[in-house]
Amino acid sequence: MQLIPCPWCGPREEAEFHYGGQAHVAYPEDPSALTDEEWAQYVFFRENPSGPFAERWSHSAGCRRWFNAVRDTRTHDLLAVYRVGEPMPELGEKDQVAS
Amino acid sequence: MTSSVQPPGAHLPEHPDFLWENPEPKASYDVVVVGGGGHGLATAYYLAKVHGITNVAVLEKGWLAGGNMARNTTIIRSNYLWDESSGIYEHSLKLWEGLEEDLGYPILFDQRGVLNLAHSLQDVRDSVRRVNANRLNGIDAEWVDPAGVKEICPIVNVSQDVRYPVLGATYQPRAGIAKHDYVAWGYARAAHAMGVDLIQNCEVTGMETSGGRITAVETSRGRIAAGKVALCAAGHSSVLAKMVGLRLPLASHPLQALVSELLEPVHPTVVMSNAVHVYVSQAHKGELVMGAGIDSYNGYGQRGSFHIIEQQMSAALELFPIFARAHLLRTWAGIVDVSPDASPIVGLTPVGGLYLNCGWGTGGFKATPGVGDCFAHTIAHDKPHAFNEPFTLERFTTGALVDEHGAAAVAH
Amino acid sequence: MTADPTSPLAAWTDRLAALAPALTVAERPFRAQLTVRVSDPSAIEAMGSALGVAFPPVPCTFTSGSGPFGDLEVLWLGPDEFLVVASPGLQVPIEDALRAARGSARGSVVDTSAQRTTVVLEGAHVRDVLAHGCSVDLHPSSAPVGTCVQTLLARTGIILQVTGEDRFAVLVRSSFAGYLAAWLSDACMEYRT
Amino acid sequence: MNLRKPTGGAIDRNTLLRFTFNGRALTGHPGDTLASALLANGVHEVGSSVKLGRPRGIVAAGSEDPTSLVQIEAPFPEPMLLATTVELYDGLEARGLAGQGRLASLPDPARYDAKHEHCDVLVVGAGPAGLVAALTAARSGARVVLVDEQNQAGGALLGVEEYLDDRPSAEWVADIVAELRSTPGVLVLERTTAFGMYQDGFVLALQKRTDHLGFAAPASVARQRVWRIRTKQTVLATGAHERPVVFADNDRPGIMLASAARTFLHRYGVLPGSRAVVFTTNDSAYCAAIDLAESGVDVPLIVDARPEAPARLATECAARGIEVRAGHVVTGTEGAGRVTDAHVAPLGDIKGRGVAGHPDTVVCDTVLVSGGWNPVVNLFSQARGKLRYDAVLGSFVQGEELSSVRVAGSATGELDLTSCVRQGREAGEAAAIATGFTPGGQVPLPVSDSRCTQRSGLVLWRVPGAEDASFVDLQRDSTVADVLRATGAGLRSLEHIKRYTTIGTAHDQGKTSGMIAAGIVAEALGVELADQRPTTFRPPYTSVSFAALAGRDRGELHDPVRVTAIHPWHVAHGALFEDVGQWKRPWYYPRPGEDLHAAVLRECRATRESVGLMDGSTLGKIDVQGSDAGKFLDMLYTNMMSTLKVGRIRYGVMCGVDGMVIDDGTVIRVGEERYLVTTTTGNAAKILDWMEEWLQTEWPHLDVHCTSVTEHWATIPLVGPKSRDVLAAVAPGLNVSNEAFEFMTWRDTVVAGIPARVCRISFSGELAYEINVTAWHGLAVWEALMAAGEQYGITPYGTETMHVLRAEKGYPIIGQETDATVTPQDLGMSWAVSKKKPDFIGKRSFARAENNRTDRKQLVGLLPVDPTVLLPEGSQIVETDRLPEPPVRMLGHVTSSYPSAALGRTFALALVRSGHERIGETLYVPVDDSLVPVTVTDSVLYDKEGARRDG
Repeated sequence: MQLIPCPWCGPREEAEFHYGGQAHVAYPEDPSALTDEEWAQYVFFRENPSGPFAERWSHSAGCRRWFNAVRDTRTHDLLAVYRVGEPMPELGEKDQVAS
Repeated sequence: MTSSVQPPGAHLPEHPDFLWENPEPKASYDVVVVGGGGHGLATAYYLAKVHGITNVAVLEKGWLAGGNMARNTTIIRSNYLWDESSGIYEHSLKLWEGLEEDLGYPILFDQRGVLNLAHSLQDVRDSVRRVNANRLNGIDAEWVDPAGVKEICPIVNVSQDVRYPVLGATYQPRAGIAKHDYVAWGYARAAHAMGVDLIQNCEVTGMETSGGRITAVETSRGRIAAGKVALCAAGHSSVLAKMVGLRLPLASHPLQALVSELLEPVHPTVVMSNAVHVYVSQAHKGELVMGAGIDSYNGYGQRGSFHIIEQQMSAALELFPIFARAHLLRTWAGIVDVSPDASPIVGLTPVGGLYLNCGWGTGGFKATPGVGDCFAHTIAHDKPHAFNEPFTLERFTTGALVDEHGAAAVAH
Repeated sequence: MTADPTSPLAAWTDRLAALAPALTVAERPFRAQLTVRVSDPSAIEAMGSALGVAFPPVPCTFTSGSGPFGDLEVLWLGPDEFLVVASPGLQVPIEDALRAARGSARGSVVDTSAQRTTVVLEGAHVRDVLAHGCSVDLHPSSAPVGTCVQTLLARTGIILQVTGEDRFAVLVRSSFAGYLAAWLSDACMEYRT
Repeated sequence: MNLRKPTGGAIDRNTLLRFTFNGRALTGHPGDTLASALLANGVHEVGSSVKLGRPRGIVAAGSEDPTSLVQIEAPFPEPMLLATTVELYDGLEARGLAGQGRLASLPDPARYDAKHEHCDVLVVGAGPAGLVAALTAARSGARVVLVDEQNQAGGALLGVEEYLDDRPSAEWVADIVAELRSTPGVLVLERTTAFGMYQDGFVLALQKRTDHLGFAAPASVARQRVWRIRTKQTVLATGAHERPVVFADNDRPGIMLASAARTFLHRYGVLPGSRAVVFTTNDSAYCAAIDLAESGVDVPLIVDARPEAPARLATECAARGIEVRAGHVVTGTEGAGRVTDAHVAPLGDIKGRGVAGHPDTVVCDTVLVSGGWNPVVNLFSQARGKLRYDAVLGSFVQGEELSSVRVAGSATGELDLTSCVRQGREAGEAAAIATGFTPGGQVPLPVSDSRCTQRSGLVLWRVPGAEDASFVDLQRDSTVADVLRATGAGLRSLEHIKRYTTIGTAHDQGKTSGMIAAGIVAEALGVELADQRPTTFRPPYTSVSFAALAGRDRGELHDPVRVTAIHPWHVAHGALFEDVGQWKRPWYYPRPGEDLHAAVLRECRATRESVGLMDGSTLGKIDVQGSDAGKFLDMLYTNMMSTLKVGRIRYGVMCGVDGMVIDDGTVIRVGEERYLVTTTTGNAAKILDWMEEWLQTEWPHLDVHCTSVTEHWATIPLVGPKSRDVLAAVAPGLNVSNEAFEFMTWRDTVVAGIPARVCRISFSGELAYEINVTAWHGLAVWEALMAAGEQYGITPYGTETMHVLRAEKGYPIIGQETDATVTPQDLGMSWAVSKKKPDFIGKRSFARAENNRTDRKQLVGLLPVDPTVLLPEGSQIVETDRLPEPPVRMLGHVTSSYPSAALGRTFALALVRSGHERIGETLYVPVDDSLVPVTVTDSVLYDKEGARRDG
């Protein structure tokens, strides 16, 4: 079980969290202006890298706050945690998030 | 005198004395299959056997069938809800029924039946709906009440006093289990015998295209030119597709399973309970094989979180109190590629000569012969087989999804 | 026509009391509880002033004190979320006071008094009992008096306050209260000798 | 045969324990394991092998033993325990196994639990290295947990007779344990096996708390406990397992590891036999030979595969009459239930590729084997530490440094006691420093008197000989021949060979066989072991009962039962309950003699004709406040909410981004900047999360806050033509007239003396009021309504009647009429989809090709042509009155189906392809072996004109 550092509550067990998939996927400014392909990309298509991945978590059983994390999907190690609205922290060369 | 003292493990068949060679990769193949799991091996087998395409390499980055093929709980069934799904899974089940003879390999296919339990009134409605759909699709399916469940599998606790009582189950008698290594090796041996090169420790690191068409793969063992490339990489599909700039609607998640010690036979069938995330059978030697729920996060680490196993155990003991003192011997995890509608993606891609077979989530093993056959057809004809035609990548754009999540678990 | 209130653990009073001496367990029913969402610092300060108890500035803590509404506590629930807990019957005047103090600042004040009930646990084994289902480190060095965390206890969400040396308050959603009581009773089993 | 020494061992000779094995009454003493007691009684043969049925004995003395599998029969049946790990107790009944265990048919009465523990430093293993590591960390002030699988600390010292600092090693151990136990913040757990090591310092350990008490185990104490330990630093002092050498017929009972024999001797005062041949590749077995010889065992011969025997040890052996034959190996054995002879011959070359000369036969009843030591690296590997092959040790060892996991003692491959202890101290210091503590009071290194100064031995996997009788995995009956057959078949990967041969897949997971198998494979393939990837060490390290993992989450604690404030009334009045998510909702309230249909017909009739009430408290309720609340709800709902006037109520539908319906409910405008939203019971938490997700991650600029008030309110729909009269009786201050209190409005008032919010909404088509009071008052208000309604025959009804009433009106239930493939349009709710709003969640998906097909499945009513026929819910619908051969084209399915009191017939709702166009058509529903004709209708079947709404 991962120990996830909630930016507000500190490290807590994974069971307290809800996973939210890829981070930084913004709701389109004007969905009606998108093609079906573009809309499908927003609705269904996500990055799925083997390696560092910027993703969302919610501390659902705690402070109920969503936050972002960069986690290496190979090791499940959390490389960084940051609040919504904050930019992704600088990471080392090997931890660059694929996009 | 009867030999009542026959040791319990004496009856299991041995593997053959020869399986396959380990050739150096050639410079070029007509078809390169990426991924030496069950699907990759079956695809190569049917390419050779049905379509006469034998200049084929199966590239495996580790050891053959060492991914999800070696990690799944070997349940085989075809009782899916939608016509599209039941089509390909039933095709597969029919192939399973002749596979041992086809491959000349003892795959221990055992049609012991599968019970899918219902625990709520909505489960019951959904189950009956599926049974009726299955029957009209020519698939053997029955709805059984709790007493019927007890008759088929006497160790299931059908008491109505438990937290989520069993209200009944769907039953597919022709469903069952097989022995995964035997299946994979059967395909591998037969494919090899027809001229397919099985190349292990060969990781694909890149793909070359020219004029919108695939031409070669870069591997840890050098460049291999290819007329066609077929991806059968399950959890790693997204990573491979990305090499040609193709994005897939997939998330790779850990899926855990576990096994107990060998036990005297107690469990004659396969029991699945989606509501409480338990599926369990007793394998040929006597071990209980159980699968858990999918871990929520993306992960390529082939390990999940242990609380998932603990939750699974508490659910399992509610259903099977007699498992209390069975022992967990080994846990492991695979990487399942889950699509938004819980259905696979099998077919052509925008890149000429590149074919996609992925998104099977937890359903991959049972589909092995069926998708191997259909995917080989797709590759050979550059056109989907009727059974995989609905499972295009384009469906996520048009909205023609095949939603097999089952009825959403919402309530009034 | 009578309309006596019933607390979620009314039926459990005797069974919980019987857990002593393993653990002293008692429900504190009907407390006034208001969920406050506010992030503006001056509004937070004004609300604290109105209650006579400053809002907790530190995550995962609570403050307590006495003011115009008697003894009350303010629990940190999130970066812009607090729970004001006071004696029974005061929810309406406190809600009014909080609204007034908030002024035009963004936020909300909601009466959630019956949303949760409080169970007070006390005794030498209190940490042992909780550790059977709570993954948060409750060692005094890690969770001193004044700590307030939202977490899971076995299979229910709780708000857990460290209110004394060997004393905790557990706030649980009313519909889960019976489960909590059953779980506590079970977890005390080994400590009842 | 009594092989118990008159003295020695940590057993209580004054107390006799009676037990039975394979039906035979035997005795032992406290301190014994079942294995030591069996050996003391001369029983070596424990069970038989799974495939070949060959006898199996006792090979090791601990949890690594590959063979001594027993079934416990009493006190309670438990399959597949190792006799070497079962502590003996009075009354134990066990039998040996033939490869399969047996599950009890009765429920297990024992308790199991789990406990969380947090520490700075976790030390796994209470041998000399672990003890010193723990004490070093403890003296620094760190919070320390020390776990050990044995029932007492000491580790390898338990199996030897050794002096440390000129006193018995047990005293040295006892002193350290005493200091640890008296140090605040230190937890010492014996009988506790760390079985799983996960990331972020999460270690799972199983404590066997009452197993050793047998029948005396108190029922209130958890038999086994899973410790969920979260640690900052871990010191793995997990020791090493001796491994055998494989030779022909190496599986006979009486053949055991040399260290095991030494342990049985010193710890239990038991001799392994009367005449022992020792076969070794290293020094350690000499100590066993000498100790046994001094204890009266006839040790005629040490067979040492090395070209030269160690001089000093050889001299000591000579002094005790033990012949040492260097450069020799055991090539085979004889015996039936137990070894009777060993064949000994010179080893041709040290690669083990040949045997020279004719073997001598030595009579014996015991063969002790030592092929070197495998450090226990399982947990290090589980922690994703890389392993490295050490060619000197012939084993895999720690291959990299990890920042939070340290290895100490013989788990590193170190064999010398003082060095092991020093490593423990260093690891303890480093772990303390890493967690911010300063080591204090250095633990002195003890001086050992051991005569067995160890030097590394010869790495020898197997002795050439009959390959099909040379067992690599004794439990799986896997032989050298099997391994060679696997490599001959073309297999190269250890994982493949493991699967081909099944080596390492038994209860012991290859603890003593895995390394040997890898060695034999490497030799067969002609590759270096350093280049071979070892098979993965997977949790658990030793087996763990399912029940221990389930812990307390069983029975009533399996999953919380959520109940409303009014629940006690429902129970007292005989309601049957439906599980809806975690909630228990009244399903129906049968009267004596009534079944579901009878009760529901009565409840429906009473409600439509007079008045009924139900407990709707489980509906989700979310308070939405802020100046942007309307704007926000406009995005979430398909219809417009911002235009709703204060005091009014609107029904709304929510979709996911894919345009499929996810929930529905009413929205109440409480104030200019305040709404109260209701959700379906099952979706309450999901919808709140959904709202928070959008607010926090997409639209943080919006001034909106959401608060759950689901359980603050008790909600009671009061339904039926007489509901107005009942409400008027209990709410004298409320003008209940239709004019004063219109449909889809709400009022704050007082009901039964309690402040209440009353909403005029209806899910049945009848005049209805939804009464909301705080949950504390829910029960009292319910009772007041029952009293006030008595003169009208007020009838409580459950979810089933609610379903019927709404179905008669064609109202869908999310999750029953919908299945994540259904749009609002499919439900005939285009009226609830705003055309004015520029956007809302899901809107864009409505424009996709699939959404605009004319043959989508749409919600309609179905009336069986025979009005008495009840269609089973879940039935499929076809177009023709005859079924063609499968696959049959299906048009849709029956989502709801009921007998209706109001309609005087049966009816159903269904999703049907092009359903809206098919109204009036006859379709067919296959039921059992017949096809039931049905007429497609509009989904609204009752009171189409809505005449009943206002009473």
